[in-house]
Amino acid sequence: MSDNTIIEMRNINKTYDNKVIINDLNLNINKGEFITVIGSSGCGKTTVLKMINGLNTPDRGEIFINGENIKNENIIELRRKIGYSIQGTSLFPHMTIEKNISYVPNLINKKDKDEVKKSVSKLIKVVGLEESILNRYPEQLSGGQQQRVGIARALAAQPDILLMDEPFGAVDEITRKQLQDEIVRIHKELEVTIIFITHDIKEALKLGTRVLVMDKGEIVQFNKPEVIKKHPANDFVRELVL
Amino acid sequence: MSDNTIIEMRNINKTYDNKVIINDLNLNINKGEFITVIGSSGCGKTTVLKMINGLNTPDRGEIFINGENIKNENIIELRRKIGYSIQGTSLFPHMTIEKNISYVPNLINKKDKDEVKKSVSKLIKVVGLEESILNRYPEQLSGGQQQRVGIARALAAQPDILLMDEPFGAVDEITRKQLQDEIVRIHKELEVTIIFITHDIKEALKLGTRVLVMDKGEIVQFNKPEVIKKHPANDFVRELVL
Amino acid sequence: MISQILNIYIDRRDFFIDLTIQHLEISMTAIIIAAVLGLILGVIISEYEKSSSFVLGVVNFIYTIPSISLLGILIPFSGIGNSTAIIALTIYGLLPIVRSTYTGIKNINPIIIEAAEGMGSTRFQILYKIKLPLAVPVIMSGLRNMVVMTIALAGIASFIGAGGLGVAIYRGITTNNEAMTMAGSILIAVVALIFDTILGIIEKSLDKKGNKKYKVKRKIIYTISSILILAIMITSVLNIKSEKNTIKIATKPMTEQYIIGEMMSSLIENKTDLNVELTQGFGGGTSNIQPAMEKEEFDIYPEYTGTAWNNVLKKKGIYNESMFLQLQDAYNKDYKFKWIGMYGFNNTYGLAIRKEIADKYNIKTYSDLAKYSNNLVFGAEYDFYEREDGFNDLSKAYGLKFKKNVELDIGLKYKAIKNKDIDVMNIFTTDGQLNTSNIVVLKDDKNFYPSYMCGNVVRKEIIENHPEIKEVLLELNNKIDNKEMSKLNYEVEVEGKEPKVVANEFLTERGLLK
Amino acid sequence: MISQILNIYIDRRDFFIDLTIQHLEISMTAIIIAAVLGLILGVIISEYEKSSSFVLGVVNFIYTIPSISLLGILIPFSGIGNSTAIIALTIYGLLPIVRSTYTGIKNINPIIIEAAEGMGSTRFQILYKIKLPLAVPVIMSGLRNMVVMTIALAGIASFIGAGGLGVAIYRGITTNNEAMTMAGSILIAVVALIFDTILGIIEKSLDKKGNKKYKVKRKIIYTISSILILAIMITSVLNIKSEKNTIKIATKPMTEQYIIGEMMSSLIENKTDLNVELTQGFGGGTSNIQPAMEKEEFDIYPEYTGTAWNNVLKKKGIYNESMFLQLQDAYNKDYKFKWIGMYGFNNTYGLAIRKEIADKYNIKTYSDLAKYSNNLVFGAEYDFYEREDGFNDLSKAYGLKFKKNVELDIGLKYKAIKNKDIDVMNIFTTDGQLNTSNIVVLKDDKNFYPSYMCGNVVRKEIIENHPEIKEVLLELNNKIDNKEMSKLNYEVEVEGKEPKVVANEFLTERGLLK
Ligand SMILES: Nc1ncnc2c1ncn2[C@@H]1O[C@H](COP(=O)(O)OP(=O)(O)OP(=O)(O)O)[C@@H](O)[C@H]1O
Ligand SMILES: Nc1ncnc2c1ncn2[C@@H]1O[C@H](COP(=O)(O)OP(=O)(O)OP(=O)(O)O)[C@@H](O)[C@H]1O
Ligand SMILES: [Mg+2]
Ligand SMILES: [Mg+2]
Repeated sequence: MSDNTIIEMRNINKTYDNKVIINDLNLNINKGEFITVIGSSGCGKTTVLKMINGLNTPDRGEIFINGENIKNENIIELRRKIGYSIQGTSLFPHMTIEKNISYVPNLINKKDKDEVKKSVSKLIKVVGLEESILNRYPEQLSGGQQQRVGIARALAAQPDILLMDEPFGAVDEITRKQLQDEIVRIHKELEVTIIFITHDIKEALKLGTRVLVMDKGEIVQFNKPEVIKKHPANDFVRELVL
Repeated sequence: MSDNTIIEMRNINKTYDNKVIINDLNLNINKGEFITVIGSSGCGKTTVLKMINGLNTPDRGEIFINGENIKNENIIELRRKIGYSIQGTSLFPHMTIEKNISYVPNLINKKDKDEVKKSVSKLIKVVGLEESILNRYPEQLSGGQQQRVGIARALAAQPDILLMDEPFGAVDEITRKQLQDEIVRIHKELEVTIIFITHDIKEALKLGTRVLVMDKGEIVQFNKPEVIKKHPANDFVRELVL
Repeated sequence: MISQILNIYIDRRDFFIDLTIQHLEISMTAIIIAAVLGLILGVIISEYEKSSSFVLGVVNFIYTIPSISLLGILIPFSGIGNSTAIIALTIYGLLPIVRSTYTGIKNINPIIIEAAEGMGSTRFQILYKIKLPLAVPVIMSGLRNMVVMTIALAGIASFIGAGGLGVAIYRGITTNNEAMTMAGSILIAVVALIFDTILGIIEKSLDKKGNKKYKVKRKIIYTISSILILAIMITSVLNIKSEKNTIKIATKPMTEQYIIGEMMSSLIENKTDLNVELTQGFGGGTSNIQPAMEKEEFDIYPEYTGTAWNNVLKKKGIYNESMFLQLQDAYNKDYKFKWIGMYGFNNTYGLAIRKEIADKYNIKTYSDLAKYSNNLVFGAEYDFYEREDGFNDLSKAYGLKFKKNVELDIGLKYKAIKNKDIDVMNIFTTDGQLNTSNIVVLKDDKNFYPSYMCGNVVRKEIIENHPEIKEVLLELNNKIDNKEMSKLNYEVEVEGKEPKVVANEFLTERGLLK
Repeated sequence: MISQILNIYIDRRDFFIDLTIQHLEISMTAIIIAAVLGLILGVIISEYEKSSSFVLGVVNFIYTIPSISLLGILIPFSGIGNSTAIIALTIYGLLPIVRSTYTGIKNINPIIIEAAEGMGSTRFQILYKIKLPLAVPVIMSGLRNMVVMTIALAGIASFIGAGGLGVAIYRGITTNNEAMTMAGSILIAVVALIFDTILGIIEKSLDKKGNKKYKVKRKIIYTISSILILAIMITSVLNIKSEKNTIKIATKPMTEQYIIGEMMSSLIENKTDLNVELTQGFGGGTSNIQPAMEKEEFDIYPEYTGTAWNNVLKKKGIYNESMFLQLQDAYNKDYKFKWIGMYGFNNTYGLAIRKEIADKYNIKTYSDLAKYSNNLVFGAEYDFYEREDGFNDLSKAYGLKFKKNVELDIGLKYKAIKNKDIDVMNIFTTDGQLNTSNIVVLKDDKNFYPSYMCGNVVRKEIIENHPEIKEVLLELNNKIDNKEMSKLNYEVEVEGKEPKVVANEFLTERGLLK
């Protein structure tokens, strides 16, 4: 483990109903990396992601963030530094879009309401939506619009770590390209560490500084996109990059 | 309107909060077609789709199915012949996966329980899931698994028309390819008419007998995939097919 | 205190077991009906939103009716006893269950309902496959509240003779027996908690995540509760059966009726194989007993001819005994009731005068009285002066004009006449106090007051099934005149004897009982 | 009926307005407290799941306590009047609100809560930003039930002198005035429906989809309800303020105390600038008034020295007036109360004998009586024979041995002695009926019975703040002896005069009032 490591997972195991979901998983992620995660549906990607912000706890194994075991950390403080864009969409149904996006800043009790407002306006544009929807409620948005609000909400925390679970799954290709560009820009500008689950291998290879390929609860390959492309670890990866 | 027309939409208009969403839309779909719909997020695809099974009613305009205005039809009977796979997932949270899939057959009161059971077993395999999950509840599945259960539920009705709203958005590429093959097979075997919303232009071009490109509540182009590829109607379509 | 309560439980075990069973019967029945009805209403107003404010308003409104008033309103319709108690409890139980059903259904994620709609479910299918199951937690919360409330409230059943643990509580309160009150309250609380716990387990087992452990528990609970409900139903049915050979006698809340009731009861039980269920002092008198007779809840009760004429048959005019055949005919025709056994006394309104004065002026009748009335002081309660057929009409009829008219509390009249504060007063002709007082009852020589001869009203069916009853009732025919009745009343009211004792002494004395 | 009710409203407008305001005050306060407390409890048990069955069990349990018992339990702690009524209503109100809060929170889609957790919300933030807003529909459903229930139940406030519309209902029931009962019930229903409607509108305006139309309505409703709540609070505060110059007098439920209370009240209001709030016939007598005095809920009440000695100071032994200084000292020390103004009568137990016999044998004292007792019939109520210091001790002390001992109802004793059914009986020395009866009260020559001289117990603070009161109270010092008191009692009890009238006639006669 180098000094640069921001997230480390050691010997993680997780079982549901006697079925092993995650089997002895080990993972090291460095500060400022952009990790894309790809793998078959139901292989355990979301499970691993949720472990990082403590929404899910492994049956066995340890997780360290910035070298501290998260068991011993103030999980609330930790989570506020971790942006989380949830698979599917779980916007807060009783809040307007504006309230949804400013949820974390309001949690931290930023006194400067104007600033929060300004940053919300900025974020809504970052995800390609119009300011006019800020006063609407989630159910009044289309699926893709909701998903993008979820991304904006995750970004609003100005987090050190950004967990994104299939964030662009419900948007069209054109918007997707814009969003990809935005996320790359954000990654560079803010030097945030990103873990990004996607089913689009092109997206994974394009965005990731390293790509994590999972299958059946295990890491099949974890390497730079070029390496993945050139030297797929096994048939599963080979079929993926085809 | 030819005899072969199964769905016809005439001069459809829809407005939300004084904002025009769908603007004078006209559409003819023939029996047995596989229409793929593609368009920017929030352009009105889901809105149009829901109009076909009456979940959404246009402010102006008429919709005909098999030549009958749906206003005058028994909407319940009609819907039972229309399979509907919903954007995102809205499985019934209080029912097991098995109950979810057999929901429509049970509605129609198929007495032969064994037959329903058999078809559920078949369907769960069609969407690439194991029979062992049949006794689980939706919240115990991964996002992609839930989505596939939703597809199985839509297929279980053995419908004449299948409305699919981004059905493969949350599954990995490999599973997606399998699902695409399955849906093509089903389309051919059962001669069902399919309307299929997707954000993946490759998917749209691959699956569709005709591709409907929408933008800002209007139909930009509606034609065979080859035509779309070769003669994009405008810059929006051109950028899409790039 | 605790040991006192425990002692009460031990000493009066059967009493409390009976009360608890009654309490369970009443509250469970009300709970089941209110739950079903409330669920239906709740569903209706969630489906037909427009009706919701009306229905909820009505349910709210009836909830605010004080229990005593509600019981009063119900008795004319549903008689006394269990059914009225159950109806009242059901009515009060509606509010929580209707609103929670409504809220539970309205609170469901509309996306899920839309999905079910899109799949071609009928309205009814959406309701019972989607809405109701998803509303279960909220409905159960209302149901559990309702169960506790109903069990607590079922104490009011005791007000109308339907039994239940309220009997212990209110008996404790009125006799200042705190331990008794506590004993009753604690049992109610225990019953409520047991039912709430059972519902809690049922609720958990209904939970979708229901794992196997609960499925077993659920089976156990269902079995237990089915057995319980069955048991309650069987007991109720048995109760009805056991009544086959029981004659149900009611009396009005008047001393003389208590005594007569005991007489009848003793005679029937001694001279026939029948059992008697005697409901003494039934609240509301004729206006509540008559409907109960029609409902066959009672078989026999002592009535007065004048009351029967005016209040039951609703005839106008003043009744006198020459009209008795007419009265009997009407009873036969309208109600299939017979008049069997006239006791011989006439409990009507009357005037009494101090013996001294009567002797002095030789006053025997109302007309005699009129001659001297301007020298005399008249006393009566407030009501008498106010009533339509009261003082004014009487005065006119006989030309009475007293020196002074005093308004007196009804309880103080006899005292006042003894004190010579008044000379003449209104009375009832069988008043117990007439027996000893130095006063004379005058004759209503113009028949101003109706005749109120006392006799038994009997359901014909009873006589047909048990002809021996007729004989027994006739044994008392003309056996008690006004003097005798007044004497018997005195024994109870002034000497403080039990009506039963007075009745049996009388019967033995007359050789009717050995 | 309807026109009767309308007439009652018109005739007794002020009465009903007062009752309605009282009703609102009590029920609104209880509703607010129960809502806040219930919400807190509901939140706690939803957060600390383990506590839920215990808390819900307790809430269920207290709900099942019958209201009369609950009030009885509360009076020793919170005295009488509003606070006890409010506490009782609050306790009953908890059940619906606790459970609906709990259910509402538990019923929230866990995915949404997980999202909020993942965002780093603290437990409290999740609670008030996510859980509570999303639980609003279910909580409101419980709240609305609770509001209707509390307003309906607030009728019980009338049991303990806290007023409210229950006064009309129960007055109607006890005096058989159906229109009055209905008038009260209808007002309660109307109040309940109004509040439910207001809550309904508030609920709609809280709905997230709240569009502009509702936002306006919401503002209106908030304003109205804030004004209402404020108004109620201000009235309460004013009530308290206006009490600053009000002397609160309590009396026990005895005729003579009613009369004395009216006397004091008349004198104080006539001779000082102070107002008097007179609470007549306070239930429970000393045992409830004494604690209320300690709580400064009352300032003055008439007490008897013997009662004070044994029941308030809890001293053993028999009190006689040589111990009056000791009594005063103890009051001064233990309670900061003073005894001011001894009326002069001694309402103690006594024996009375028919004058005829007294004259015949020249019986004046209990000892005289003992000599002839074996020729005489003694009458007393059941209690007297049973009580420890009753018949047995008395007989021993004086060597009494009657020919016969008769058990009599307390209400019939005087009648019996007049009828010569008995010769001697126990009495209270100020009984109104002593006044006219042909009987003589004997002298307790061995001081068997304690002395019960009547005087005013006054809170010292009141005398310090209003020295003029002392003078007024002393004006009645030694003005009423046993005979006089007995006569005044007679006027009320037998002649049916109002205590106020009797009191004022007495004061005028004595020149104390003009
Ligand atoms: N209830 C509503 N109130 C107001 N606007 C709405 C409502 N429902 C949908 N809209 C708007 O209507 C437009 C069309 O929505 P629709 O769901 O049809 O989009 P879509 O094409 O399916 O988008 P996506 O690809 O993101 O699912 C969107 O801009 C959305 O914001
Ligand atoms: N509560 C649960 N009980 C039982 N099994 C569960 C539960 N939650 C998740 N699983 C199983 O764990 C596995 C991993 O789920 P996870 O959500 O991590 O998958 P994923 O990789 O994110 O899949 P997807 O790409 O479809 O989102 C799945 O097979 C799922 O069925
Ligand atoms: Mg996932
Ligand atoms: Mg859509």
